[in-house]
Amino acid sequence: GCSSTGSFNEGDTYTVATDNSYVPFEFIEDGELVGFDIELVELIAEEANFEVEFEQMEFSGILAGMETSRYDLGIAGITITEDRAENIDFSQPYYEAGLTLAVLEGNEDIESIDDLTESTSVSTRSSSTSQSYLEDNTDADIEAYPEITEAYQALLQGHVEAVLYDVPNVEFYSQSDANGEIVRVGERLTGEDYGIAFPKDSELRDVVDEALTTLKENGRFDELYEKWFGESE
Amino acid sequence: MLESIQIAMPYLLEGLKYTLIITVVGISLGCVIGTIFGLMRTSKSKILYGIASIYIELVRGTPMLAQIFFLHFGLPQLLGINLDKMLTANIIIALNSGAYIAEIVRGGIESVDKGQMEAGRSLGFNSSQTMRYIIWPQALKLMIPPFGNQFVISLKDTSLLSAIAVGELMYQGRQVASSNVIYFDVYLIVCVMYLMITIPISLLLRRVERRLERS
Amino acid sequence: MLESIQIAMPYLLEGLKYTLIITVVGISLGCVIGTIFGLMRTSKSKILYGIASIYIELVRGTPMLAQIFFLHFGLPQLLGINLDKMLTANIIIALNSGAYIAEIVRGGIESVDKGQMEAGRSLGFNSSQTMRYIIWPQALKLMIPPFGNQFVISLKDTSLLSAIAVGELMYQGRQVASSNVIYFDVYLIVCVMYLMITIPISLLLRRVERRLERS
Amino acid sequence: MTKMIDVQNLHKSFGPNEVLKGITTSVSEKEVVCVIGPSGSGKSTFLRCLNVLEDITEGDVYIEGINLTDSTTNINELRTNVGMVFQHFNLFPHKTVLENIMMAPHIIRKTEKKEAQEKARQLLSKVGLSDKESVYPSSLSGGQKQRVAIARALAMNPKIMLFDEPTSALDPELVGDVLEVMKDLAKEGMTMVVVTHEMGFAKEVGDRVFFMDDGRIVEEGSPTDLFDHPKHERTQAFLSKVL
Amino acid sequence: MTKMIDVQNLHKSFGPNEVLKGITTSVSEKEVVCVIGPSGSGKSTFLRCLNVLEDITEGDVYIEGINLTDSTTNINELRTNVGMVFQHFNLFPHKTVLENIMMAPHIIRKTEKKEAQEKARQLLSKVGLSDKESVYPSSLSGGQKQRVAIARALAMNPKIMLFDEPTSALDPELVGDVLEVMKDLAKEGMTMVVVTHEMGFAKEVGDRVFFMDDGRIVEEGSPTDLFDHPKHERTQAFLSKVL
Ligand SMILES: Nc1ncnc2c1ncn2[C@@H]1O[C@H](COP(=O)(O)OP(=O)(O)OP(=O)(O)O)[C@@H](O)[C@H]1O
Ligand SMILES: Nc1ncnc2c1ncn2[C@@H]1O[C@H](COP(=O)(O)OP(=O)(O)OP(=O)(O)O)[C@@H](O)[C@H]1O
Ligand SMILES: NC(=O)CC[C@H](N)C(=O)O
Ligand SMILES: [Mg+2]
Ligand SMILES: [Mg+2]
Repeated sequence: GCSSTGSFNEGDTYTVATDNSYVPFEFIEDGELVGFDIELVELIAEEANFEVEFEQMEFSGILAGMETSRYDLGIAGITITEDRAENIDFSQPYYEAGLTLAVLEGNEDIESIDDLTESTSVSTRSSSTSQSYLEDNTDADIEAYPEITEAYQALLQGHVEAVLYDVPNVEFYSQSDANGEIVRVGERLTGEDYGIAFPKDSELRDVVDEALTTLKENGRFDELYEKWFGESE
Repeated sequence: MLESIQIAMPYLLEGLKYTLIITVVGISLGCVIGTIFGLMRTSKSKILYGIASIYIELVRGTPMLAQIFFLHFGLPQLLGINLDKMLTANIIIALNSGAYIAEIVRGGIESVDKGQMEAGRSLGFNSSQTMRYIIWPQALKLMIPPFGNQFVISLKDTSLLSAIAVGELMYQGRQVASSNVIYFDVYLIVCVMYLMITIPISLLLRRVERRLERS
Repeated sequence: MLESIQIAMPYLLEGLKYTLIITVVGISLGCVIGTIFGLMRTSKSKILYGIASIYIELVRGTPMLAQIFFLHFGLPQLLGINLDKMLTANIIIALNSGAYIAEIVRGGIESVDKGQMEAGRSLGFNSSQTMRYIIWPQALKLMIPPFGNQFVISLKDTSLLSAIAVGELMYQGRQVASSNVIYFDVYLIVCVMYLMITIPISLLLRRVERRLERS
Repeated sequence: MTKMIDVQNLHKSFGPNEVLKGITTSVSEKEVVCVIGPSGSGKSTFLRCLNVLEDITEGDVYIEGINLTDSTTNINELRTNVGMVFQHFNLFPHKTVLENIMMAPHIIRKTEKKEAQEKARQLLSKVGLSDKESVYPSSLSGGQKQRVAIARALAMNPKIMLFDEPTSALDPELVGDVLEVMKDLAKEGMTMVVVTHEMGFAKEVGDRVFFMDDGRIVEEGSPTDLFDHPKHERTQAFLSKVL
Repeated sequence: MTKMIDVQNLHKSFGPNEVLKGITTSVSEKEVVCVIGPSGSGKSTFLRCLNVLEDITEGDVYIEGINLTDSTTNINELRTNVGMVFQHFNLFPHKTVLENIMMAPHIIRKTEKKEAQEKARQLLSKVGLSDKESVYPSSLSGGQKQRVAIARALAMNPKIMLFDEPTSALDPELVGDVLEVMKDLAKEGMTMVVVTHEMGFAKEVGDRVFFMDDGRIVEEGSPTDLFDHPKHERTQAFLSKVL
């Protein structure tokens, strides 16, 4: 059972809110939910001696689920931001990402974020840091889709001229599903540290944080990192 | 297309199962709610009538998607309780079908010829006996076509639950379509799967309606 | 709550504007479509009847959300053409309201007493004159209540367009709610805003209906 | 003669519209009263008040000495003593002919099913429809429906029968059978109040005729008196149009 | 005498159900024919075939020598020569009384509005309803409605008038006015076919009476012959019930 009070007991099962269309962190392959985040949480659970149960949902639902204490923890490449930290607790960072712009192969009009004008439409995902970035730093017309894959699809089909999203995801997606039809342009914008999310004042956070430290120290974290991303920098 | 079917079918069938479960459970509860509130809407008591009217207007006046988000994200924020997703799903379908079924019940009862009530009362039946033995059986028959229609509507309505990741047919379709980048094929298959349930129902209804008209 | 209103209102009002525009444009097109297909459904020609029936069954047998995804993601994938989002929005509302309005039109025409057609024909009106001068004006009157009802339904249906980021009321609500973490307040305000349009319409309809019943 | 029905200063309004404007009269046991009068004069309303199908606005109605307007009177009980036959039959379409007739005794009086059936069959044979017991009302002609409706009302052994234009929805050649059944009833001594346009029936069977106009009984008398020597000019005007 | 209506071996089926089983007869100019017979015998269907409101299954119907079943015949044109009055009036509820009457001449014959109005007013005064020209049908009594319906049919100057039980939906005291209007029409020399249960009218006004049963004209003759000395046993049986 999931304890809504945020207390921790060894051996209990905790519900993990996650995404399922965010390569390579959590996505579906051959019907299974797989990805770096998924394996990381499983490692942590093993280390800290608790069980996990995944629930897949829209990204905005994960954040809302944390804010309303609906789930025990959330992992979905969630960027740690000051705004979010007001309503959500985070573990220590476990991955450093950043945002990048992507356009269709052959588009020469947009080469950097500065080329986005009022008349450019850019798609991204609802409630993501990319959406806030676009709102705060550009005048572009933003289309925020519930799923990032739908945002890419909007680009592929010409509904929009660009997508703004997290670097690792753009790179993986453009190579895999988009067959190279989508390309990154411009430099990496802002740093993005991913953390595991918890409802405010959850006891689970310290437990997970501690396990994460252990995994980083004993090398199992690096092993996992290399499996998914190659040599760590 | 064949390949798409191969990839998508297992998920879609799983989704269909949930779609059907939620529809059937939701609409069964909706029948109970609808019967109660529908009877209240035919009641002479202004209070009962008023309560039923408020319920019906609130539900029918707001988009189901807004209700879903309100129930799933809004209420927990205020009350601190979280409803299970499947429970939310059933409540949403029950509340909505209930409001429409209430109007179907009211309509059915009001469509029974006034003379039936008078004939019953003049024989000495009291008003609840007249309702039970004379009005209700006839109203029930008139309610079959709109009820079938409501079943189709509720079935389609479950698709909105994909917004809160209830694993029904539409949700599975969205997931498969986007994770395999086969939008055309998958959404076509999804539509066909819905049609495979809705069309037979509506053909059946047409026949029932024609039979009712003749009698 | 006051603070929430302050934060959310500018966005929600912007959304409401789109909601109203899409509803009005969509349902206006829907009236044209509905009248044509509704007349086809009363036609003696099996072909016209058949075409209209297929359109109506397809639209009414599939969830609008599936249609939206099919039109927005599916068709472009196959055909390589892609529709402007607002155009998609209007097409979706027009196609759906059109199918329902077609049934309203058919129902309206069929509800006019058969004797009216006979009286017209026996005076020497040809069939299109009888339709135009005698049946249609009466049918139109009978169509007002279900049409008003359809307006409310279409208005609520626009909320589904939030799934493809059309900036109507529901979309704005979802954005504001999640970016400011005020789910309860925002979804409540969104519901109230819908109710502020739908309730007056349904009250008005109730009055029109009662007037029609009396006459 | 006992007064079966006694009406004292009966008023009935629908909202601001006064439809019965003070009716005082009585009907004795075994008497057959026919009520005639122009459309809208309140004939149906008068009849319906005798059975409390309409609430009484003012005045008193006594059935066998029991005051209908008394709040302690059990109206449902009382109605079982007063049978009513409507212009449009109002048979229960979801029940067979036999079920239509046995339903009230079975459910209200808790008569055993068998006994109720037997009684229903007797009544069906009385109205000449024994062969129709298991068909549904929709397959009967108008005249047959009305005879079943009469049998249904008789199943509760009422002491009074009220008829509201029982033949005016019937094709002319079907009227006779229904009137025949009603004449038999009258002969058996049933107390009857019949709203009707069938002057022939009124003359032959009626003990008394009421002429109603504008919510009042304008004139009453024996059929011969009233039809052949109407005193009131409104009666004369009406009869001149109808006869 | 010219034959206004000539019917040759008229058959009419609804699906497998043959309703008219071969009718051969004719109606002369200025003749008034009354059609009687039991319910379901095909009286309405016969009348409706004369106006092609029902497609004719077999046989021929000539109106003023023009064959209705001929595909070159302009049915709409022809219908303007044949007025029809229905049991349930079928007035146009969304038009005032005057508009009901002037509509057909104005739209079909393109008569000037003023002229059509004038004609309509004349007809209204003929049926005794001049004061009702600007009210809507819903506020008329049944008898008034039927008189407006007659005026409406007359507005096209038809040479033949068909009546389908014009008084059977009326309260008894309202029947007289309508029959009066019809008698006037007959006196003016209108060719009329009237399905009716009003035997008094048939006797007084009818030149000939048809008795229909089971889709055939079983017997025809002058009212006195047919009513007083019916030859056919089915006619006798019917009349014994109705008279
Ligand atoms: N439920 C009602 N509500 C309002 N007015 C009513 C109601 N029932 C009857 N009336 C009015 O009461 C008056 C008398 O009606 P009632 O039916 O008693 O007349 P009637 O003599 O039976 O006429 P008819 O011969 O047409 O049946 C009419 O003016 C009618 O409009
Ligand atoms: N449109 C129709 N479709 C099928 N059957 C019909 C139709 N119209 C009439 N009938 C049948 O044709 C037969 C004759 O009907 P019709 O209306 O001509 O009789 P009628 O003599 O006018 O009877 P009534 O006195 O009851 O008006 C009836 O059995 C009727 O059921
Ligand atoms: N799962 C995701 O789409 C991650 C989005 C992004 N890193 C954010 O936190 O906003
Ligand atoms: Mg009456
Ligand atoms: Mg007829």
